[in-house]
Amino acid sequence: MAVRHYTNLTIDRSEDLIFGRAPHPVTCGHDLTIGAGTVYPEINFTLPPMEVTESTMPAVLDQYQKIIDGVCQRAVDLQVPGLVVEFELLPPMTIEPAWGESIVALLRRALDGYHDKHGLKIALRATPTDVRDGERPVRRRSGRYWEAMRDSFRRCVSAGADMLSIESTGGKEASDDALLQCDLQTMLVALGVLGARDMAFLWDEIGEACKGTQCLSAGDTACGFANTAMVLADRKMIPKVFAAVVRTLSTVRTLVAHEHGAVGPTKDCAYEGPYIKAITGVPISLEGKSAACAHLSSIGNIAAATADLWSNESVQNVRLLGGDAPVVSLEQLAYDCRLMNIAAADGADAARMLRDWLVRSDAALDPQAYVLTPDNVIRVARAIVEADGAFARSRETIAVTLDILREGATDGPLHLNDREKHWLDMLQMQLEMIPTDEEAAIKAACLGTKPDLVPGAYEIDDDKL
Amino acid sequence: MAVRHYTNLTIDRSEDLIFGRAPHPVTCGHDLTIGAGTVYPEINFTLPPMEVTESTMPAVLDQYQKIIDGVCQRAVDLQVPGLVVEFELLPPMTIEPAWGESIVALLRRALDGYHDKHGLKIALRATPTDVRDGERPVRRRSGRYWEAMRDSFRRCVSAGADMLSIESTGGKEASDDALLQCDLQTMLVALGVLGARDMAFLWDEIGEACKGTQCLSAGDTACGFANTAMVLADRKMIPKVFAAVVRTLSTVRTLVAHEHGAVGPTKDCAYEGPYIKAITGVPISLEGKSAACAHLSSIGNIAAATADLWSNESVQNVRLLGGDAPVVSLEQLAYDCRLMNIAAADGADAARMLRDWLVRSDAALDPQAYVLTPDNVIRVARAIVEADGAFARSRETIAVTLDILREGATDGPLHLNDREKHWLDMLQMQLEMIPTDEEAAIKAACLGTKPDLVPGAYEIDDDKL
Amino acid sequence: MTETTDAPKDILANIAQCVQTGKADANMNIPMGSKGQPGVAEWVDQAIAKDVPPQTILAEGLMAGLQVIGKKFAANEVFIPEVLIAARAMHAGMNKLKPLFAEQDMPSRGTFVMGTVQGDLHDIGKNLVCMLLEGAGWRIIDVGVDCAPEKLVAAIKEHPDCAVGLSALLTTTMVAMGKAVSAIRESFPDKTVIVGGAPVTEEFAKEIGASGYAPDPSAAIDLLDRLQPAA
Amino acid sequence: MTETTDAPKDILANIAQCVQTGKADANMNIPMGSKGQPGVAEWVDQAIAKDVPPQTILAEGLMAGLQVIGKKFAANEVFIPEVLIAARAMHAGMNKLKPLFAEQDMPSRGTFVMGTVQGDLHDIGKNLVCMLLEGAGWRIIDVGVDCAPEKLVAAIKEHPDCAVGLSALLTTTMVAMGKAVSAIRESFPDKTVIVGGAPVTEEFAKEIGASGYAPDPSAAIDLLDRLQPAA
Ligand code: B12
Ligand code: B12
Repeated sequence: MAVRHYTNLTIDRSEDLIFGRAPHPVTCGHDLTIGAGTVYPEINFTLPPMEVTESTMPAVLDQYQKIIDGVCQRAVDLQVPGLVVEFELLPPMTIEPAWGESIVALLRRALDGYHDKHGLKIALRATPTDVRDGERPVRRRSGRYWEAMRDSFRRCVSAGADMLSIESTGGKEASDDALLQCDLQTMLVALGVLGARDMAFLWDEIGEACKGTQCLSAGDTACGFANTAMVLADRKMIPKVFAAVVRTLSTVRTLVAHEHGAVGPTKDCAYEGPYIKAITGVPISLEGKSAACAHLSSIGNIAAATADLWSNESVQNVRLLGGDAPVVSLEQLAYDCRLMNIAAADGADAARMLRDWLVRSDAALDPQAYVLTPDNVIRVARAIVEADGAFARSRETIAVTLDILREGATDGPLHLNDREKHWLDMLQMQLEMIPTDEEAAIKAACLGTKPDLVPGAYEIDDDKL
Repeated sequence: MAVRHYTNLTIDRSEDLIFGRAPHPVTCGHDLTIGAGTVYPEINFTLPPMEVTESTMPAVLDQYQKIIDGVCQRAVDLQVPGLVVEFELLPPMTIEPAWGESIVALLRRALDGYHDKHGLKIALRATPTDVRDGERPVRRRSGRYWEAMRDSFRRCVSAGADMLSIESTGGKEASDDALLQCDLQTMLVALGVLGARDMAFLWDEIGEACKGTQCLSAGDTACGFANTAMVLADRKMIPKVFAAVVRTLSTVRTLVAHEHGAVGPTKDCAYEGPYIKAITGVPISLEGKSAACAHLSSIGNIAAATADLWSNESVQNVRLLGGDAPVVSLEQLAYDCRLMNIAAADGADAARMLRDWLVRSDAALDPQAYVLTPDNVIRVARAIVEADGAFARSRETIAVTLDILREGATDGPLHLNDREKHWLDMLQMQLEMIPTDEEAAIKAACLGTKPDLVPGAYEIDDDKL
Repeated sequence: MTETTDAPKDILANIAQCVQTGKADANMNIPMGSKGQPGVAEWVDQAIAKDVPPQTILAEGLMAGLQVIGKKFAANEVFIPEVLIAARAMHAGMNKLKPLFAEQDMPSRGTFVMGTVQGDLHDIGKNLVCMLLEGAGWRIIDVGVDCAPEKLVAAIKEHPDCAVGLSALLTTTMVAMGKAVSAIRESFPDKTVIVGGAPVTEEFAKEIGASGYAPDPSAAIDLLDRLQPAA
Repeated sequence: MTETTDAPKDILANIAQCVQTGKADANMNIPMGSKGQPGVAEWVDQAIAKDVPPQTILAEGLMAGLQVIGKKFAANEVFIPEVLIAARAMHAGMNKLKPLFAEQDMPSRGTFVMGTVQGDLHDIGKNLVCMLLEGAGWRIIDVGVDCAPEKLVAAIKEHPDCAVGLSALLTTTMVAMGKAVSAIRESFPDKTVIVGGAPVTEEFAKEIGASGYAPDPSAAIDLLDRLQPAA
């Protein structure tokens, strides 16, 4: 597949980086155009405590049927201008691709019904699970788990998905420990070398699965890296400045999907989305305060500033006083979107005013929010496109992010406590110790000590470890 | 107790009716001033499925301890500028006043701790249950349930509540059926006669309980009337135009609390709050999209337009993927408030711009939202203060509300389908048939056919039925 | 309104139609302008005069009318007040039929004992379920709100063939619902007991040993048809 | 760092202190500028030379140091990387002590068998719990992720006096957690089995028959102290 190289920004002025508008909108599902001026809710949901097995599948299908009916009915009642439904497969539904397929088909039928009856503009995203680490060491490009994934891609598409996504985990064999140790060098290699190489492989496959179908090759997320860091930082287990660096760094990896054909909308939990939007111009999905049901965060408002879809990430189907949790989530998203769309209806300046409030409400309070201000997004994105190749880009991304944070904490509005400032210095030192040469950096990351890592899965010769 | 009569509006220009600012701010708890420019979250929570009995009380206390610790910790992490915690007693906690008292004391200790350790500005609202209809016919002013309530008021105050509220239900003996029948005449009598009289009695008592203490006599809500109507309308069981009329009508009843000394903040679920604010100038608590956990609604954004506290109404303590549901709610409220406060920091015009987006995002889509636009709030509030006495005010309120809805649907932006328009006409007809004389109206409402109603509880002689 | 002929079929159709519009009798002016025209009461009189069997009048006239309304309500095409008016019109017809059923009770789909559980005073939902089950032919014994288990058991003893419904609206009275089911099961192990109310779920119903759960009245009608099919 | 004297008391304090700062040995430059100064390894050597009993060195030097860090971590005063560095420094000392404990195992608070349940690959939480329990003196047998019940039972058979911990992060593997507890109970009815992970609650733990639930590692330490007090 042809690989596209981004050497310039598609959005190069921070004024133009705003919710609802992407330079390259996409159209899919029933009349849904994303990125052309309107922000739509993207609703996600998952099962309550229950097993997924052959024998529970009827009950599983029943759950999804009730959820989708509740959600779509509420969407009609609230007169949403459009809706994206995401179905994130759980591991057994990918390992047994027919199970995932049957749920996609069920959802498809429901969506068609609500479109036909109520004219609801609606589209379906399917997100198979990256189950390759079900066996360890992790082969990534072969074996029954990888075969199951490929089959799952195709079945989801043929059963009626309008967008295909994944939360891929290539490089995780090295990153889990690195996160806990705040080991920047290994994180760089995990994301900027291993992750990037795996993405190129994987997104060519996904592109193949979508080729010639109704289904968009949509986008990925570094959730398993950057959101793990975010959750750990939120629990005060690792420094927030480290989580902020992992976030921007993850852009380099996620961008590879778009170099390999992904057209958006990106995955909701990819907070690297804004950088991707600036670079590529594809529409992005994001989540913030109304995804608190799925994870707490310090970027509840700022995440909305540049979103084209606005998501709740995930909520299990439990009964709340107001109704089933997915319906409750849908309602919250719908109102959030209404506010953004009504401001945008007053013109670009008005929209920008709301955007800036969303930004300013969070930016000074947390480094993970601070790196997401439109100015900082453009600055990071520019550093990325100006460097060549994933490895060099990663190094540049870390450097510019540390600069942004230091400047923000010194002359700018960013509040960092002493422990965070200490870690900012530690990270700077770590960066300076990372070799500028890719092969040397790989060697220095001691990948040979990672028990689950198969070098060949990342095109690394054993002697280069 | 001296009764205050409102004959003028305290806020008489819709420009001045806005979130965060009330003409008469109140200060309570630990350094918390409400209505002086900042919108604070008001967090509410309730028990998951479990019994409240003597033997389960240790487990109940344990639940509240865990909830309050989770909520306060998250408030500190998110650096909220201040927080109100509401504890809404469940019936057994009011019927056994010592149980409610022990929970108030527990919460008080927790709040003090977070204030002392982290400087969190924080205050506690206690809301005993109106349990008088535990026995039927409902005596209202005597009997063991009423005595328990009086005791509960005093114990909540002495255990450390900073605000006392209630969701009182005087008049419910007549209103439940009337709601289902869409019987405007009986609703008027239930709210404007029975409800108003009961409020005068009840709020004198609450004023007594608060006199000379740290505790504010805060405010009431017509939840049992207008929110019942809202829920029924939301489920498409009664017309929305009827629910809208019941809402404005309920203002007359709730206002009586303030005539009898309540200083605010009003109760969160009182969507009549904006009218109350315009009339009296007290700060108000409201709930909208982030209260979807407690009930769905069609006023998710517009409710925020004039709020001084922003609440989730209630969520049971269940585990969501992101954490315990009360913590999730707190986070959502905190971000909503951040947005309002940052806009207000840009000045009055900026705040008004955000307010107007909140208003416009909902107003045209539902009559219950439409009656809440600042212009319509002022118009209804003015009709109320210009009439004399609860009965006359009620009639005027209905008349002006129907005018507003008709004008909105004819020349304005309000969308009403044919069934709703039909009911608008029906309600107009009903209004015209309601006697202009209070005694005649009482007679016409056939209160004698209500099995649970004790006329003496409302100062009505049996021969006047 | 259907063209007026004397054929019993048409009379039954007129009864059903009048039930739907809520026109109880000639005196009533609902729908507007219909004052003086025959309503349910008058059409039922005519049917009786034509020797239409009372069971048929009940089933194919009155019940048929209310069932149409019940379906429309389930489809959100009419509001509760419209259902209530129809129910009242049906009762006007029932009153005419009662004497014809002599001593024995009015024929019915079965008896349904319904209450809100102990500690819970919410009854709007319960009342709606009762109303629409009545429209589906069930004879309703409403035992009210705040029902101790003993009260429920006593009511069931009086109507041993009944099905039972329990309503709970508070998380803290869901436990009482469990206790009520256990108490009923002790005396009547195989009794059909269905449960509902906003916080109640299918899973919870299973957990407490209820026979089934329904989210709304029309689902309750279907559920009872499954659990306790008409004879 | 504490003033350097030769009193065994002071040597133990220095060991504890070096564990806390993560200074494993003299070669290490953590904290910055400390290269050449003695670290855990050197202080342990000194203690041994002074005939301080190895149990004392372990308990009052190494463990004491890590416990301070564990408490600081629980109070959000240090980050995980700082705990990890401390743990590594402690291990440097343990390696010196091992030969002194002759054949028998290093003394420990007890053995803890820990795994993530079947179908679940999340292990960050599990690993943290293991690490901090180790700091509290437990000997850890980590059976990894995606553990079938048989695998858990086999590990317990090897360590019959152990306590067990299970982790689950997915709503859909909570059921597997229930099955794991049942399987363990079948062979070891009274075994202490504690559970945790983001979706797990106290109530759920009761429901599946676990011995207890803890939301985080420090609560897990307390919980085990209650359920299985030190001898
Ligand atoms: C990191 C992460 C991952 C990483 C895991 C890396 C790893 N090596 O563990 C990766 C990317 C691989 C991953 C994969 C998946 N994940 Co995941 N993941 C997370 C995330 C973001 C954080 C989990 C975490 O590490 N937290 C930090 C640690 C420190 O906290 P903890 O695990 O809760 O542990 C603490 C306590 O719970 C306790 N504890 C834990 N275990 C035990 C045991 C005992 C005995 C005791 C006493 C205490 C205890 O102590 C720990 C320390 O304080 C959560 C989000 C969340 N809200 O939890 C989602 C989440 C759990 N994942 C989810 C999903 C859906 C998945 C995937 C299916 C695919 C996907 N789309 O990501 C796969 C499934 C893989 C599989 N088969 O298990 C969903 C689960 C939804 C559901 N239905 O339940 C979540 C909730 C995300 C979401 N909001 O949707 N995930
Ligand atoms: C109206 C109402 C009241 C009215 C009740 C009037 C009445 N006569 O029933 C009043 C004001 C009196 C009231 C009082 C209280 N309420 Co109330 N109330 C509500 C409200 C707003 C709507 C309930 C309702 O009538 N819905 C409309 C009907 C049609 O729906 P439904 O009841 O769900 O019934 C439908 C289905 O569930 C089903 N169904 C119902 N029962 C059954 C039975 C069977 C067998 C079947 C098959 C089906 C079925 O069919 C029905 C028709 O579709 C709810 C909010 C909500 N989200 O539910 C709160 C709510 C239930 N109340 C609440 C509370 C806290 C209270 C009070 C304690 C005090 C207070 N602060 O309001 C007291 C408690 C009194 C007591 N001891 O029970 C909380 C409960 C919280 C908790 N811990 O569980 C709620 C959820 C409000 C909230 N969000 O906080 N309440």
